[in-house]
Amino acid sequence: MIKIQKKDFNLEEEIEKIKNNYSDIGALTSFVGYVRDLNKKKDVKYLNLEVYKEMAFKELSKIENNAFKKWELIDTLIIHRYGKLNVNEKIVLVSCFSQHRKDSFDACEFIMDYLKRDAPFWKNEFYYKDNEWLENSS
Amino acid sequence: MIKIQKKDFNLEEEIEKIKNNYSDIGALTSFVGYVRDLNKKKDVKYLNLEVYKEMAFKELSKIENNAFKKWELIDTLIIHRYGKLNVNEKIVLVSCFSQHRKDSFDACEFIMDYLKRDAPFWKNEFYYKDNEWLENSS
Amino acid sequence: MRIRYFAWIKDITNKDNETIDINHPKNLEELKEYLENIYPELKKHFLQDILRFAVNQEYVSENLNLKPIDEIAIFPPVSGG
Amino acid sequence: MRIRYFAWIKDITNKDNETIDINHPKNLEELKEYLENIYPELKKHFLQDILRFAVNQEYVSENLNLKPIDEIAIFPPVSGG
Repeated sequence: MIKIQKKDFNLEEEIEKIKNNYSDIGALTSFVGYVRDLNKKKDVKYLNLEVYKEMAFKELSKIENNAFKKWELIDTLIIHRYGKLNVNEKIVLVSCFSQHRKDSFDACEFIMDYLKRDAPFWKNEFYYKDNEWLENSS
Repeated sequence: MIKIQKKDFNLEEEIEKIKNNYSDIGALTSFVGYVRDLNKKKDVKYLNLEVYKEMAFKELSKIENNAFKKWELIDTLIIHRYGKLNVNEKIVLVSCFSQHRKDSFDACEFIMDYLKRDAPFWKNEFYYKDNEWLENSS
Repeated sequence: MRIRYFAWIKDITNKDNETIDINHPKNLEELKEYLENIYPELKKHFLQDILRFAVNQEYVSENLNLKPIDEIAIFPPVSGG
Repeated sequence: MRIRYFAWIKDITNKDNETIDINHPKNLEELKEYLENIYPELKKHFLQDILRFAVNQEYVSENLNLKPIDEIAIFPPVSGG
């Protein structure tokens, strides 16, 4: 499942909604990205996160499909927020559900790596004096 | 932080309690282990999870310390349950908080690997006709 | 065809999208030339080869032929996650 | 010294702990011999070398000397997580 939304989310609720559909899940690896207070040695006030929504859905679906081809997964969940995000807020959740832990670890890291590389989101980071568009290092 | 407890836990609440102490966290990798409905090709009714509590604290602290030596971590959280656990219930949570995602992924997998190998917990798995003490494969 | 701009590309074009109706560029290279004329500042970024292009929400790296119904997006390296 | 048993070891000993007060075994090997006499079924598991031993909540694999105040634990391979 892929969700692209402005609002915050509750980890327990989002994960339980998926987990409730299966009784053969033994392992879940989840990654959460947060807005940090300091970046490029400057105090961060907030982020403005821009998205190309139609393409983000397509691109994240492709990445999910590739993960399903490479590992034994039962389900996946990706939530990516956009809009104004303050320091300490969640930006992204990637959850990979599987029977055994190695599949969930590897798939979660794979999805995060490709999301960072290809998913069309842009962070405009606002400091106290100026702002800057960020680029993920590859 | 290490918690060894009978009762269930809420992922959002447990993670927020740690996250609230820091504003420099950018990345969190979490692993959750669940009781599966099927193991050794038999329908599982429930687990009885036994622990050597005093040693489990010591052993998990050692594993955490080793993770802190190997990676740039801000904090870690390990919750392991014991007692009677039904199918679909959470067994364990390992959360690794860091600035950058690679540290949290690697540390989380490391802690899970060593927890599985050395932490003194034993699963007594109850099926419909019999029961069996499990052993983690190394 | 519809062109969409994201992140700091919008600061150069002063808009987040526009429609090119007639005499449309036949392929991506022609589109780049067309846009360089309207937005001279884009030229150096095209030359540096740092921007990314998507046609109908799929990345393209070759000189794809374009149809009038296509949606073309131009944007800098991404920074999600 | 106090001996603690976990998982299916308890089914062999019929208890989860016991205290050996006098003439205590001087080291781990002596303790094993002592316990084999009381619980003959333990012998094959000791021989197969599958059990794990902890002294004062630390794993030991060598023939450590034991003190009367030590807590020794004997258990099968773990299965947490």
